Amino acid sequence: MSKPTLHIPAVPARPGEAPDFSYVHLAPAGAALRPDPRVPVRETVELADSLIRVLDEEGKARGAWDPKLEPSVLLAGLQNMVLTRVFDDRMQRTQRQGRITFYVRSYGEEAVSVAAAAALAETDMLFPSYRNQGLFLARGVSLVDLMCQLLSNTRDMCKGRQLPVMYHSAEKRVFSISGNLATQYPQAVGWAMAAAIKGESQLAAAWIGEGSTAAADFHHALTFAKVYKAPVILNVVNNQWAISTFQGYAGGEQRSFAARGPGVGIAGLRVDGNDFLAVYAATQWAAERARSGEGATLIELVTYRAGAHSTSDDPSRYRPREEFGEWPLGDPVQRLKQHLIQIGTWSEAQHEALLATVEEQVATAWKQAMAFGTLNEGEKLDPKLMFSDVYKEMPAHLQLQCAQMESGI
Amino acid sequence: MSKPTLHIPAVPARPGEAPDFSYVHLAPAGAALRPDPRVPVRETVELADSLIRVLDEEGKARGAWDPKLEPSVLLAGLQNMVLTRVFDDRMQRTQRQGRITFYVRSYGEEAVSVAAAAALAETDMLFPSYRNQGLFLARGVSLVDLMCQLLSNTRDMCKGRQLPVMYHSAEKRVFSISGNLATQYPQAVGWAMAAAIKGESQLAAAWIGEGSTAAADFHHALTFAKVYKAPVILNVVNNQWAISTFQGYAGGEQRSFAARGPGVGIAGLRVDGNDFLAVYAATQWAAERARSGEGATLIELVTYRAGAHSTSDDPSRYRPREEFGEWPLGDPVQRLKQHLIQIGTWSEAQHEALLATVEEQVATAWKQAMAFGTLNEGEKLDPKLMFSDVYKEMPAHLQLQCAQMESGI
Amino acid sequence: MSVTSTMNMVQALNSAMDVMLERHASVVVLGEDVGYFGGVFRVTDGLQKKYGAHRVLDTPIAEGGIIGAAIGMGVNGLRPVAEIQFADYIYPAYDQIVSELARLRYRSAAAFTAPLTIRTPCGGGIRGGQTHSQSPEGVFAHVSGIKTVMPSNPYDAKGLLIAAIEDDDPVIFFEPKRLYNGPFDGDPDKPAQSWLGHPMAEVPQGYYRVEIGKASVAREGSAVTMVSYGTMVHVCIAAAEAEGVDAEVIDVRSMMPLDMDTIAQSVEKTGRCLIAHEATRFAGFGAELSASIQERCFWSLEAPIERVAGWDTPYPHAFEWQYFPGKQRVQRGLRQLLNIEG
Amino acid sequence: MSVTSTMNMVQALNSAMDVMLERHASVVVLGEDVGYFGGVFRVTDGLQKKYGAHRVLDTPIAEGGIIGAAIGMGVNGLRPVAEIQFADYIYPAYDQIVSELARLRYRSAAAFTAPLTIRTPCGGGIRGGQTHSQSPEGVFAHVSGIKTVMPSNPYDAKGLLIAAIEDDDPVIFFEPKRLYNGPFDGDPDKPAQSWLGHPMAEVPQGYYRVEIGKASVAREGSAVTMVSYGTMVHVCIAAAEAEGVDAEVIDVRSMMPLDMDTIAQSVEKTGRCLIAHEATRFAGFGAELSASIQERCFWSLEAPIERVAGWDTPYPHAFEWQYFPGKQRVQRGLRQLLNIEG
Ligand SMILES: Cc1ncc(C[n+]2csc(CCOP(=O)(O)OP(=O)(O)O)c2C)c(N)n1
Ligand SMILES: Cc1ncc(C[n+]2csc(CCOP(=O)(O)OP(=O)(O)O)c2C)c(N)n1
Ligand SMILES: [Mg+2]
Ligand SMILES: [Mg+2]
Repeated sequence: MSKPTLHIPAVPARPGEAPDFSYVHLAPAGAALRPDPRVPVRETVELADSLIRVLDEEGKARGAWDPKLEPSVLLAGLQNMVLTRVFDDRMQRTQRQGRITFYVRSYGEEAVSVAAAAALAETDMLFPSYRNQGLFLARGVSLVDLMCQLLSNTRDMCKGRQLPVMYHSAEKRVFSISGNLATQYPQAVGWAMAAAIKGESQLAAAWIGEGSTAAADFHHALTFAKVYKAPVILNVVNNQWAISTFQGYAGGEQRSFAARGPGVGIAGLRVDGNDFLAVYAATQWAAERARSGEGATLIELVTYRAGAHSTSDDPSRYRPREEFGEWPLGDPVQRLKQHLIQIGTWSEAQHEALLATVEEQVATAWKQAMAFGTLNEGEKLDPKLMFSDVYKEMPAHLQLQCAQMESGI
Repeated sequence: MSKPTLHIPAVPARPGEAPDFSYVHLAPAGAALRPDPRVPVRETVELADSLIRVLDEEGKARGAWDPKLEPSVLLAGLQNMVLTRVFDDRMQRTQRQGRITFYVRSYGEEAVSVAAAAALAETDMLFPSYRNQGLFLARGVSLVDLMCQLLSNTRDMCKGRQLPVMYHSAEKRVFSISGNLATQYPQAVGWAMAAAIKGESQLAAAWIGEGSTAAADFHHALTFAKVYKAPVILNVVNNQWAISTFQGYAGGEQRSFAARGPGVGIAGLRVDGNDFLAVYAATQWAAERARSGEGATLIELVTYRAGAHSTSDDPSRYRPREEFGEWPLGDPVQRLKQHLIQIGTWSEAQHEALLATVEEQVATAWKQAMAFGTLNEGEKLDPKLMFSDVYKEMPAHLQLQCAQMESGI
Repeated sequence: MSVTSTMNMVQALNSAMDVMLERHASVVVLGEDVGYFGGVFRVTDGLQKKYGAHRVLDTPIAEGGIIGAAIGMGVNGLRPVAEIQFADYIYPAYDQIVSELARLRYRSAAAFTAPLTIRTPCGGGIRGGQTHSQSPEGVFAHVSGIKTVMPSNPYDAKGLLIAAIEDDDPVIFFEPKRLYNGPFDGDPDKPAQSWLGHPMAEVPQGYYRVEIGKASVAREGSAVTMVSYGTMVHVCIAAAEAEGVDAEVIDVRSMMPLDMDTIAQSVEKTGRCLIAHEATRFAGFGAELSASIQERCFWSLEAPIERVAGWDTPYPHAFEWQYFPGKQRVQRGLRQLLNIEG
Repeated sequence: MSVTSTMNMVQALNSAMDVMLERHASVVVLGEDVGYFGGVFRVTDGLQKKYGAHRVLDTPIAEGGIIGAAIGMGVNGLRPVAEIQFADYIYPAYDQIVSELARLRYRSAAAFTAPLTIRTPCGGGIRGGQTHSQSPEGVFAHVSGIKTVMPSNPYDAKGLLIAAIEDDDPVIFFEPKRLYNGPFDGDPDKPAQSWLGHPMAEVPQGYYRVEIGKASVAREGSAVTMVSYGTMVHVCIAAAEAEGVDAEVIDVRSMMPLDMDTIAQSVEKTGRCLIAHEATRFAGFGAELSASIQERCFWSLEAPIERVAGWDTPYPHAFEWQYFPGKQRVQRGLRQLLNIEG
């Protein structure tokens, strides 16, 4: 009998090796069945292991999961994805120039956030990770507000307390991003439980990366969502990498992340995360399920982290440079663009024009944001802000420390 | 569309109501298929949702899961289960008499521990919960040693530091029981990982209650076991209750606990936990799987907590008194006894004799244990023991505190 | 103030939740075994029957999940009162408490907040062994953004719990379980006392608050100041009386915010200070008390500040009474402080 | 002692693990991104390539799982060195550390033990914001059964890490990340210094130990004692020099066990004491230092013991340098202590 040896998850390709995505099994677009959103959990076991896709290679929408969206909705989606990408590229450059201390792009994953935001109601509460800027942009949070946070300047929504990208928007119902992975997951479930307790019909939706599914809070969220049938959508963004760690180290070998849903008794869907229509349709299905009282859905969004983990990271140390070019699910922006051209509501020329406008829009916003100062230049936030909001009222010992700071102690 | 309301898990019957086990779906004995222990995880999905049973109503062994054991093995199993029950009853009485401060019985769940211990190799490492005393007894830890721990007396293996029932046995390879639920689960996985790293063929096996599957460490254990294919057997003892909390509050509605295994990518088996042969066979299957390098198995053992949670608990406050009588899976001792009589190696008379011998054996051991003192009477442990084993060598501040204690400060 | 009745601490805490569930639809209670069963210490007894399973929730056994979910409920407008069955089991929730609950208001510049109360029984004296006896207040008091409270009697327990539930900041509410059914002066051999007849067991049936952040003077005196909280307040009083020392005993009640004015006033008056708590001594909360007191009262101190605390070991089952910082140990501390021989 | 070479703290720590992986087949290294990648701070760089994926393991992102599994490995005869990527992320493992790792030897009367070393970068000064800058040593020092260590230079870092790996008790090993690449005196405007030329950067290439539980005198002096550890040791020295004070600077190095003899000797000599750490002040480890010093040296103290620490707020991104207890703040503390005006 072969002795057990420690299994080391396989990593398809390391620097210098050729990219290898043979582990990604593609179902053809339109192949997946679409059951009624109220089906028993067991009937989603199949879906949790397959891959829901709508857009085919020519950009045609196929099958039961085609949400049949108005061109205007598709166009808005394309615009928001383009906006997200242009914003990311520009902010990354400003980081390189030393204007901001840190940045995280969502390059290659824009559909995950933008399509979900489009499919949900404005009153639904969103619990993002640090790679869901698309949610803020799709919900219409102003570029200047986001940039001021990145700059920790006088208009910073976080009053200088948070690392760049840790946004929030109470007005647009997007929760405060935490630097601690997965903590928002059970919070989203609790938020949804409260909605159910109050008899309100809003949902909560949360996002984490596939690497973060190993965290305790992933389990807490699934358990509580299952037990109380909480009206929540739990999204796992499987972009294949967690900094340098391949998804196999989170348990992605053989078994999908979506399968953990049916495993504990909530619905599970596995979706082409670079297919705007598929993400929209899956979110819509899960929302309908939750609103009809059938509880939570775990949605795995299969995508690829096309860029570095963050501006502190250098992926060429642990994976082949050219991987994204080979990624079988392509580029979400290109694929939706292709679809729009395919159905005749879009053209290369219009796309060029859109890019130009958005570049302009972002550049203008940046100028406005810079006018409110940066971390190191211009007008600055009052350091006394360091002591407020620790508690609702400032306790005596903080008043004293604040005074000491002012007097230079 | 019906608004979502908070789902409250159903509890079949509360005090005053008639017991209702209609939620327990019984597969007939022998019905379950027995795949090769090396099958891919997916092929255990069915088994994780059904119920592996060997002993039928007449006590006949049926089907592919019959481990075909020597009568001697069965007899030893019966003896150990009877010993466990008699020991439990006696210790519970001593608690009522105020001899020991606390006790936890495993009444009705004896097969879960005893059959598993019988199916594993003596060199395999066991990580029990506080309700697995059967493991210690089946491994041959002496009654007197266990009783001295319960008495916190001069021979207490824990040197007076632990609550009663928090045993351990390095010699017999049973790990130290923790008062904190589920913590032993990832530890067992780490132990198994170490065995694999060292190229040794011992397995680890761990037990927790179904209520404890909600704990973070359950998830940690499954994730690490999956990722590294650790040679470990993860047992969930589903005795329907977690103190006053019905198993539905741990997520037991609709979906089995065993199903969480395949959900994350490890094999899952759901077993009649009151069927000695079924528990033995499932453990044997999982051990063979692990030793052949195929990794972990999650085994759900369906049983019923026939007694109170502990001597601090009064179950009549939250469930009907007569539930155990109605429990569809019966009494593990009775069922193995019936089987032994059925195959002609046992008789009522012999059973009576066995009971008498074991009662005698336990009574004698108790006298011996009491001779080493009790918490409040006779010879006592040296309180200086309070300060040792906090660290390997006693640091200065503890030497000082120890001296202060002695000088009565 | 409404009519009073005699309550033990369990009844007083139960009454506080009852009053608040009644007053505010936003108040919910959740935890392990708190619903149908009413809690392993019966503190939530009857509340689910009265307010329903949607407002008094039994939860899965996952402290981290309980607090994580409760934070989300708080963000969505509820005022959750979460019970952690024993303080020894709060650590799985430590990350949600420290990284999330304590930080949310700050990091979001008050755009999001979670007004949570976390109730948990602490302390020894019931033969619970090392996993049912701990006093972890110190590892919470150090965390900016949460308040930590520990009452020593039924009246304070109810008033402080109501104040905690109404507080818009998160509060960790420690309940010295040895005081649930009666005051305890640290002598295990005496028959257990009940709260009956104790002045602080006369508790208004209705709504009232005891302000969080104010210490109380449990006993007036001028020879020495004894600073303590929870069970040890009673031990200090007993020790002072046994020793015949005119001690002023201060019940801190709230560790964060800490009422240094009341403490300093007393120490400046007496010139001597003994600090007593049940938690382990090293880097425990007594260290902060000692450091702050010597910073503020250095010039009035006539002797070193004395700490009497649990030994720096786990809480051992068999040696509970050698471990517990009982009357004798506090008396020795007093003698030390007053440099009385013997 | 073997030949030395100049190392920064990252190289020194890497060398410590290299030496121990080489010497003992039982030593394994595990953590998030520590394997193929070599760690986000490169501290485990090259170790997996040299010792294989079975001894230098990349793990899932679950700090509680990492420590839980590492405990099991320790019980099965290995000596795991676990990395927690940032000290800010150690809280999900708090239960396994406090309830299990710290208690196992005690509760099993030494039948089972887990000789674990937990490495984790702590402290600010790199614009990491509130979730990449914390110094949580205080909430570990309070826990009986574990040792807590923090080096301030490459030589100590390697020697202490080797001692920690060989220690049969669990050790939490805090690495002040701001010191990885060079000493730091607290002045962010100066160009970053490297370890080059620093005496403590001359590190033996081979095996050596620095005993855990012994403080070191980083600077001798007679006017005042400055007690500190980690990054703040360098800030204290700089402040003393800037202020022209003949200060004795003591590098605690190990919080638990704490070398009170070395500290007390110095305070009895100088009569004045300033304690400095980066962690938040309230109920931080400085409180224990202050309380213990005051207990032992009360009669030789000529002024109140002074604490200089991080403010009691989260570590704010934009106000990092107003938050960090830098040279100016330490200098003011010195003046206060020596009652110098201005
Ligand atoms: C509790 C915790 N542990 C570790 C980290 C450090 N960390 C930040 S991002 C990251 C990887 C997360 O990967 P994944 O969840 O897949 O999300 P992705 O970055 O791919 O979007 C890690 C380990 C953290 N922020 N929080
Ligand atoms: C972390 C933790 N939380 C809570 C408790 C209190 N507690 C002790 S046993 C128990 C119920 C456990 O139920 P289950 O896991 O089903 O095991 P069973 O008692 O049924 O064998 C609880 C909540 C604990 N010991 N540890
Ligand atoms: Mg990822
Ligand atoms: Mg149970």
